[in-house]
Amino acid sequence: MSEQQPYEPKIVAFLCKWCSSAGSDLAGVSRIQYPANATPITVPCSGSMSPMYILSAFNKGADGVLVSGCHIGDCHYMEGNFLARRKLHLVKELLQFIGVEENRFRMSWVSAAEGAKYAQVVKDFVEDLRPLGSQEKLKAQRT
Amino acid sequence: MINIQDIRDTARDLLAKGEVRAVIGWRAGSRGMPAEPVVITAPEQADELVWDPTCYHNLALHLVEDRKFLAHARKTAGAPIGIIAKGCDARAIVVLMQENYFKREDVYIIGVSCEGSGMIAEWKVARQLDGAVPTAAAFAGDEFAFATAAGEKRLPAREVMADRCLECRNPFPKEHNVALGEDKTGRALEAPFAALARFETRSEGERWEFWQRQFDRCIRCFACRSVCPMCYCEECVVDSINIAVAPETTAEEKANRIRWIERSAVKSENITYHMTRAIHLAGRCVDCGECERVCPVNIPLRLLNNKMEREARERFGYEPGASIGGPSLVASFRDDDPGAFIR
Amino acid sequence: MSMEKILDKARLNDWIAALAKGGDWEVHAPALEDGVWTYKPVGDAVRMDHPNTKQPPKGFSFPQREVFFSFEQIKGEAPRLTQVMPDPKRRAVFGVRPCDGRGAVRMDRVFADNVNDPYYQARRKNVAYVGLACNTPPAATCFCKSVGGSPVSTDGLDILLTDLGDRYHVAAVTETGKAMMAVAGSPLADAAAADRKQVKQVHGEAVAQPQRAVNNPEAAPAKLKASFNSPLWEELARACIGCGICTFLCPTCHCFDLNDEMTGTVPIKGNRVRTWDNCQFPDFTMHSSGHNPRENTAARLRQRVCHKFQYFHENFGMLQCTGCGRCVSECPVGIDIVAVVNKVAEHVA
Amino acid sequence: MSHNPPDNIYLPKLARIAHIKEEVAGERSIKTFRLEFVNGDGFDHQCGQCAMLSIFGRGESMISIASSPLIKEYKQFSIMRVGRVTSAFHDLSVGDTVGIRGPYGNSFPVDDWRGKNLIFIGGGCGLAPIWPVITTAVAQRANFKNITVFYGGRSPRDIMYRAELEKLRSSADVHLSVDKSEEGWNEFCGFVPSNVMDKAPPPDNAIAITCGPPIMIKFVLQNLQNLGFKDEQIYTTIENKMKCGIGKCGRCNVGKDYVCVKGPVYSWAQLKNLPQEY
Repeated sequence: MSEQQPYEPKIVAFLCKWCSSAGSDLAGVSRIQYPANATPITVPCSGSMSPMYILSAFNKGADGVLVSGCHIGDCHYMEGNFLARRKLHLVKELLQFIGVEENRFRMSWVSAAEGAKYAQVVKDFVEDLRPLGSQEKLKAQRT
Repeated sequence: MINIQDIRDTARDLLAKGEVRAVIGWRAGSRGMPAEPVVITAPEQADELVWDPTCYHNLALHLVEDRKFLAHARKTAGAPIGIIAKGCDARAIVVLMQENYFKREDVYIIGVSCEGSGMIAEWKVARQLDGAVPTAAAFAGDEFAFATAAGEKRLPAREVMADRCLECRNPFPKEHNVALGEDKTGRALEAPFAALARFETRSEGERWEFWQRQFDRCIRCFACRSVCPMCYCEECVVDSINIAVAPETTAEEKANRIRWIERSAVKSENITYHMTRAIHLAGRCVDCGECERVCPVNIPLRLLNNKMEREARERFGYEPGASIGGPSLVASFRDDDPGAFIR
Repeated sequence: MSMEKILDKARLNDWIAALAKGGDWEVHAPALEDGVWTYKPVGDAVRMDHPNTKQPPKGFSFPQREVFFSFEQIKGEAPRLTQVMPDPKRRAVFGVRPCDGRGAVRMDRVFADNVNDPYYQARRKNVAYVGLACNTPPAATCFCKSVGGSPVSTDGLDILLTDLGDRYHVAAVTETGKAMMAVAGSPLADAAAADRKQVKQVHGEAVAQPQRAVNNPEAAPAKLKASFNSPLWEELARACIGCGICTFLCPTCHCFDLNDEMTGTVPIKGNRVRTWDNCQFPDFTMHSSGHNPRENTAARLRQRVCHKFQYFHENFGMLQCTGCGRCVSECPVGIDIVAVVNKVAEHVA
Repeated sequence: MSHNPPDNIYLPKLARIAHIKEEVAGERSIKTFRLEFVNGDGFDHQCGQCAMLSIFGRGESMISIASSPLIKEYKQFSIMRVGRVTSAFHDLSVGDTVGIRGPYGNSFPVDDWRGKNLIFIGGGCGLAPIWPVITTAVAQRANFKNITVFYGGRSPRDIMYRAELEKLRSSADVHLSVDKSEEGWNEFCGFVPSNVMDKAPPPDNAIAITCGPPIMIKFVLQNLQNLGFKDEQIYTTIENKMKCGIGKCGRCNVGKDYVCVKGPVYSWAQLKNLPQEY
C-alpha cells in the first residue's frame, strides 16, 4: 500500500507537571528543533509513576518510554523524585532482567528552564531507539 | 530436632488457656503427604497437628484470610490468633505487621526452626524414589525418611530439598512468641541467590528467549497470587473487573475502570501480570517460594522475586521481613541511592 | 466389526509420518518440556512414557483463548462484524489417557446440548484422540474406576493403544480411527491370536490395579443434594486459596468468559474473545451491583464438587468427574475431591 | 463481509436505536431504548425472555425484553446504569447501532392464565421484565378477568413508565406507591408489600407476578402467602450474571439449572425447591 517509510520510534514520555512538562513547553516555544517522536503525558510528579503506566505503554506499542521529573532537590512535593529514582530503578532492572533492551526505558531530570535539555534527551533517545527497531516483546497480542 | 509433641502441647495449652482463639498449623493430608494447612480451635484438635518436610505452605496467608473474614463479617478479633511459623512464614508475618495489616499483639507466633534442612521438592523425591509412592515424610537429621509400600526409604536432605530452602538465608523464625528447634541461622547449603547469579550470566537475547517461553506457558490460574501472603489487595489491577465492588460503588467508577491487561492468557498480558506482581512484591517478598511451588506449569517465579530482593539488598541496603518498625523499600530513599542511570 | 492391529514400537514414527502425509493429520503427542508433560506437535521422536499430561487435551477443541469475531465501528455508523472460524486443520492427538477420553465425552455433551456451540464443533470435528491404556500402576491420585471409568476405557477415543512391551496393540474405536489405521503407508500389521490374548491379559491386570475411590458414587448426587446447606462446606474449604488450578487443569471444566479486546479506538476496532473462566474466582458470579450469589470459598468449592458429582449427573445422567486426579495432585493446599465427596456423603444420613 | 450464518449463536444481529426515553434520573438512572433490527434480520420473543445486548468494544449484557411479543416493529429495553456496558448504553443516541442476540430463557405461561385475575407487583426497575406480560394481557383484555398492577419506587421521580401507567388505568387497576411521601403525591405511601397488604387482592382464581429488588420480593411473598396465595399462584423472575445465554459458560446456575435456559421465570413452587444461589 504505502511506500516503505523509514522507521520512526514511538516514545511515550511521562513528564512531571512542575518541571519536565514545562521544560518540554519551553523547548516548543523556544522553537528548538527536536524529533516529534515523543507523545507527552503529564503526571503530577515522577514519584506518582506507577510501574503499570510503563508496562502499559509498552503493551500498547510504545518503542520507548521516558520518565522525566524535577532535579533531585527540586521536587514540588519534596521527595517525590527520590522515590521515583528508587522505584523506577527496580522497573529498569526488571525490564533488563527479562531481556528487554536497556535503551527502551529512560529517565531524565529536566527543569522548567531546560528546554534545550529536554530536546536533547528526546533526540538522544530517538537515536538510541532507532537501531533497536520496533518493540515487539511487550506489545499486546490481539489476533 | 523438634518433637511434634512440643508443638501440640504448645497449641493445646494456648487454646485451653484461651490465650489464642485458634491455631493455624498443618495436619496430615488426605493421602498422608503432603501436609495441609489447618485451623484448629479446640485443645483436643491439637493432636492433629504435624511437622514434617511437606509443611510447605506459608501459613501467613491464612492470617490474611482470617483478617479478611473478620473484616467482611464486621467482627472484632478478641483473643490473638496463634500460628505455627517457619523462618519464611515469620518473615512474611513481619512484613504484614510492617504494613499495618495487623498488630503484633494480634498474633501469637509459635516459631518452628527448619534447623539443618527444610522442605522437600516433590519432583526431586519422585526422581529419587524411582516409582515408589511415599505416604509420609519425616525429618531425620541430614536426611529425610519416607514411608513407602516397600518400607522406609531415606534420602539425603540436600538432594531432595526445594531450591528455595537450599538458598534460604534464615531458616529460624526470628520473630516469635515461643520458638521450637535450634537456631541454625548462617548455615550454608547453597549460596544465597545462587540460581539468580547463574541465570544472570546469560545474554540479553538468551534471557528474553527464556522468559518469553516461560510467560507464554502461563495459564493465568493466579495460583501464584492466591498463595502469596503479600498479595492481599482486595482489588488487583490485573483483574479485568473490579472485585472489590460494594453497593455504594458508582456505575461511573465501574464503567471507567481501566483494563490494564486482558483476560487472555497470552504472552503479552502474562508478562504485564508477572512484571507488575514482581514490582509490587519488591521489598515485600520474603522468598518463601510458594508461588514457584504451586505453579502448575513450573514457571521459575522465584527468579523474578530474587532479582528484586537482591537489588533491594545491594543497592538500597534493604532486607524484607527484617523489622516491623522501619519504612518499606519503595516508601523510603537515601540521598545516595543510585542515580547514574538518569540523564 | 472391530479393527485390531499391531504396531512395532520402532515404527510408531512411521505411522505418524504416514498420518501426516497420507491423511493430512497434524500429529500431537506428549512431550516433557520444562518439567511439564505437554501436548506438542510431534518433532522427531515420540515418547509415550508419560504418566499423564499436566493439562488435559481439552484445549484442542476448547482453547483457553479464541477469537469469535472482529468488529469495526465508525462512531455513528453500523458496526462491521467479521466472523473468525478456527482453521480446519485435522489434528490427531496421541497418548490421550482414558480418563481424558471420557472427559471429551462430557465436553461434547455440554457444547452440543440445548444449542450447538459452533466454535467448539468446528474444532472438535477435526480432532482425533489416539488413546493410550494405563497399564502401569496408577498414580496416587488416580480414581477413574470409582467414577465409572477404567484404565482401558475407550470412551471418547478414536483409537486405543495398549503397550505390549516392544509393540503396541492398536484398536479402532470409531470410523475415524479405522481410517487412520488404514492410512496409506501405515506400518500397522495384523494382530495375531497371541497378541489378542496378551492384550486381554494386560487389560485385565490394569483394571485389577488398586486405586483410591469415591465411596458409593451412585449415591453421591443425592447425598450432595441433601448437603447443600451443610456447614461442612465451610470447614472443607477452610484452606482453599481460590486459585484456578483445579478447574483449568480439569478435563471437563468448560466455563468461559466473553470479552471485547480493543485493537483500535478511532474507529472502534477489536475482537470478541472467549477465554476460560473459573468458578473458583470471586468475580465469576458477582453481579454488577457487587452482590455475589456464591460469595465465599465454601460456596465456590461446593459449586465445583456439586457440578461434577450432582448437577451434571442430574442433567446428563453421568458423573462429570472422570477421576484423572489433577485437581487433587495440583491443589496448593491439598483439597482432595475424593475426600470431600466421601466426607460429605458420610455426614448425610 | 458481515453475513451472519444462522447457526452462529454468538454472532449478534444488528439493531438501531429508534427511540430513547429517560425514565429515571440520578445515580441509578434508567433509560428505555427501542431497538429496530437492521435489514429485518431479527427474532420473535415471548413474555419474560431476555436478550444479550452488545456494545462493541465494551461487551455484552443480558437485559430482559420489556416490550410485548405482539409488537414486531421494535424491541424495548429499560436499562439501569450500573456497570460497564449499561453505562455505555446510557451514552448512546438515537441512530446508533448495537448488537443483539437472543431470545434467551423461558417465559411466563401467559396462555395458561386465560380467564384468571392477574396481579402484577413491581418495584424499581423490576417493572420492565413484567411489562411485556402486562401489555400483552391488556392487548388481549377479553382473555383475562381483573388486571391489577402494584408498582412503587423510592420517590415519585423513581417511578418508571409514568405515562404508560396512567394510560393503563383505563383497562387495569393501578396502585402506585412511593417509599417516602412528597408533596403532590396523593397515592399510597410506603413500601410495595405494604401497598399489596393494604389493597389485599383476593387469591381466588388469581395469579400474582412479582419482580423487583430481592428484599421487596421477600416481603411480597410473605404477604401474598398471608393473603392465601398458594405457591403455584406466585411467579417471579431471577437474575444472575450471564455471559453466553445458552447454558454453557457455567456461571448463572442455581443448582443444576442454568437460569439463562431454565429461567428467568419461576413459580414460587419451583423456586422454593432450588438452592438460594441468586
